[in-house]
Amino acid sequence: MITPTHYMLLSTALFIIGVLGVMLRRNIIVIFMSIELILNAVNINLIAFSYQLQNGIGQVFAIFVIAVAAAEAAVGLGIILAFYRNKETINIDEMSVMRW
Amino acid sequence: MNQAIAFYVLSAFILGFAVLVVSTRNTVHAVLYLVLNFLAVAALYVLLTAQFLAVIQVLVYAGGIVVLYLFVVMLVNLKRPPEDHSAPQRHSWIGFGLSGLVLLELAVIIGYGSIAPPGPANAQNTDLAMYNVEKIGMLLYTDYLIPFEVASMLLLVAMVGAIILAKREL
Amino acid sequence: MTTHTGQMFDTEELVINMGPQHPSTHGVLRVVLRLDGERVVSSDVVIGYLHRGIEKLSENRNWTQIILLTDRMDYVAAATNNVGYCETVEKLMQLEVPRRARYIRTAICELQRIASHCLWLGTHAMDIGAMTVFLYAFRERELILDLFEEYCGARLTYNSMRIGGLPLDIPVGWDKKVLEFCNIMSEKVDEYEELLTHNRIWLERTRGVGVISAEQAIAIGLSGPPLRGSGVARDVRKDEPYAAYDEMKFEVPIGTNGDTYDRYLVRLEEFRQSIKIIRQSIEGLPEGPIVGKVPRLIKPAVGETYHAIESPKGELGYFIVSDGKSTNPYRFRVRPPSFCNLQALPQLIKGHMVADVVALIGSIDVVLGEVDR
Amino acid sequence: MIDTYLIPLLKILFVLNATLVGVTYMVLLERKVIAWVQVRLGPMRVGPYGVLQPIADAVKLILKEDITPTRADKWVFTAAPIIVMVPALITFAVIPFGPVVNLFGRQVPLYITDVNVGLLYIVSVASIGVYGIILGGWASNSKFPLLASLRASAQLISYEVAVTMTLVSMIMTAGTLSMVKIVESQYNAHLWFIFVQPVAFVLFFIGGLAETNRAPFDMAEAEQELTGGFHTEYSGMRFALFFLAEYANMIVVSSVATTLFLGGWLRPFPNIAALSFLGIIPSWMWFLLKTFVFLYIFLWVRATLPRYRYDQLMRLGWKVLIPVAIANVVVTGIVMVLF
Repeated sequence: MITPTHYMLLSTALFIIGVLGVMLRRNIIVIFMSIELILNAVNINLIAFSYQLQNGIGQVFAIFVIAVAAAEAAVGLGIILAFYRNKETINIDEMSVMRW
Repeated sequence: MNQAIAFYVLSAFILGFAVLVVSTRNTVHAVLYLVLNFLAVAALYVLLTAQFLAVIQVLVYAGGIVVLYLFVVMLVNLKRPPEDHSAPQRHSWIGFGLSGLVLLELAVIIGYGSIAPPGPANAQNTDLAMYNVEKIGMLLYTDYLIPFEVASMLLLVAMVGAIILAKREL
Repeated sequence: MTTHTGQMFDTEELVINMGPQHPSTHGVLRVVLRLDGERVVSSDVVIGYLHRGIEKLSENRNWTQIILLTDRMDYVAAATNNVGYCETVEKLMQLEVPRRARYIRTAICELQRIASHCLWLGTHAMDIGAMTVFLYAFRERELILDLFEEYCGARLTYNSMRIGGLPLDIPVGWDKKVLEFCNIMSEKVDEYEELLTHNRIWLERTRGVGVISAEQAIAIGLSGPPLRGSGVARDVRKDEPYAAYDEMKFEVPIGTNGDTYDRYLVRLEEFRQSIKIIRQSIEGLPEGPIVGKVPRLIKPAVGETYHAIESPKGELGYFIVSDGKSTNPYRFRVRPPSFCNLQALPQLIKGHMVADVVALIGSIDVVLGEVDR
Repeated sequence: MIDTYLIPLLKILFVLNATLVGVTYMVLLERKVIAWVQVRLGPMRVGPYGVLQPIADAVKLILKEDITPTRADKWVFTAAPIIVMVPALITFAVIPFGPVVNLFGRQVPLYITDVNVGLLYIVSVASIGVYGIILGGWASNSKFPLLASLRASAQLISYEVAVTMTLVSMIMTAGTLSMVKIVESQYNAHLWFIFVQPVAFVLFFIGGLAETNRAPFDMAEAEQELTGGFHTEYSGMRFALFFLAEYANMIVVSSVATTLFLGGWLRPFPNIAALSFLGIIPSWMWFLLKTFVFLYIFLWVRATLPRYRYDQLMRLGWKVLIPVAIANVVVTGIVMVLF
């Protein structure tokens, strides 16, 4: 039988991979993608418990998480594009200058 | 019985693609694995009878956000070869250390929380499963109307921000 | 690849070749486009791929053999070239062409104009995406080619004129066939009008695209429909009538704001005017000989002359110099309308999108045989 | 056992094969219809009246050499046409071809499944198709197909927004997302939704045209592409996949339009008893007839209309279609509240 603990383990593993991605990779786009992975891990948990307790609140909250993720991705990529235009690089180490 | 098989297969896909997203050198391949990961997660939602969420996941995440990523990846590495792991001085052991810490903390929570309340008898044909869309719609427009409007405001702000950032000259 | 320095998003200038082999350059024309994103920053036109040296060839051929060469210049409207050349020689030798020959020449010139405009309409619409008009226009062109085949045996390069008149009289029943063609053609022009003139997408693709003002047009030396599209009332058939145009009643369509849509309307109206002229010339065909008094050996006296006629593309002029001693021309120079209209292309294209470049090439209607000679 | 596994499997096999055959014959039909419009005959050589032409095309494409450009990303290069083709085919799982009918004594519904998020499923699967085009352009490893693919996908995304907004107003009138229930709601409302929502119908059709890269919006072979759009580097079977995917998408858009606006398998005036003689034509035949009407209009439009320029096309999408679609949603809301 699939209990919520299974789902929690799955989402934890996904969460860990996301955090690793953010920590280890140099390319800022891959870091953004790892953040999406983390948000997805959160969603899996929400829906697992919504299924567990048979009420829709978990799923409603998951929709809001997706909305926020979309907004964050749009603006984040806008910033990356603007940064890339001026500095010709998307390597996170070179993004240390406060004023360009 | 087949629900368990489905769960294990899907979670294997999800974790496998997630690892690939984080580890591949070529950014476009990473984006591709991300799409496959999202589709596997959507399949998992169907397993959890959250049909509306599965479809929204495919529509918004896989069909919208990741296309955005693909566009930026295309525009960005039009000229540069896929980046290589230069600058070894990047001490990766901090990364592993921190993630280990987070892992430990979550393991503790799961340990305590393992006595989860038992699930409903057959969750397949409860009304949340059958009329999933109507239920969520009702919830969204009654109890959660204010967060719904705030979310729409947030999206509007994000749109305006993205346009201003990306536009060459106003 | 020069880079726009100072630009926030450093778009390199894209240099691309709308090369000799491109579906919509109407023959071997090469346009080198410098693009900034979608807009054309600057362009230069490369011609000469179809240069056969007709002018040099004609210097060691006698006057009658040159008629063949004039066919090959504007191969879409070959008969008009023949008429133009023969009239220039007749003017140099002050030969008198009988009235019947002049009437037939007018009818043939107008038939040739309709055929050339059919080809223009077909290819122009095809470039902008309307595939069907191409087939309709070529169906009408077929009818004209059959008429020509009946008259002078060829479909494209006719060799249909002789210095001083016509080689052969019109076959029996030919005039009835021409009149019957005129009836069909007037309905068909309405059909084209229905398909394109009020079509919203066609309007959006052609209105306001490639605008030339009247002064610019005159400065560049445009002639024919592109010039009239900008509002300049200049038509060689009216200003310096040749053949039998002085006895024909017809109006010259004039555009207003000189964009692709006006050039389209001008040419469409010319369809109708040509049909009117053909009807007048065939119905009023006088009796009489078809060749004037022409010396056996054509050896014009020392002298030179320039004579222009209105070809479907514009003002086609011939300048010939004869040294009086030999039977070959000393110098044979042609003023092709396509070559002069093509000069407007770089100025026209600047600032337009790549898709408009194709529409503009179609709208000034160039034939590379005439441009490169 | 049979009902849960065998019958759905048979249905899926039947629908998939029917679609693939239908797509190949769509190619022939297009060439024939455009030929008739242009006063010519179209393919007549292979088989009587050119009927076997699709087979000839298929064999030709299979035998053609399949070139992969140098240094292109081989794996993505082969995956791209598949990514375009698969979404077009899996949308048929939700489209109802007919009501429940008894076949050899067993109640068999004439659709593969009835998901309660049917319409949203179709829209989301359609949005996956964009990947194939972008990756196709990118994998060709040259500048022009890449730019062409970015442009084509920008067009798809902006028209997808417009189509989704029109579908929102359709969902409000139908009250449900499941395709079968939409048809039933048209039966209970005694009239087709094309009369209830004419504006949505027009918008959906224009959006559908643009989504499948057809007729006035066909960017792929537009002359300004100079190199023939994103599938320049493709040849042989892979190009055939791209090509057939376009027609499969066309059939999908037509069948969705039939289900939404012309009452899927209902005969023209379903509730008027006097016209019951129309009932002799079986219900799924009505569905095919109506889809064929839409497909014919697709081809007819392609033969007659010239092509939009890229910026006009985007302006139309953003400044005309989307605002009108949103206005349509608002008006539907108001009307539903009042009556």
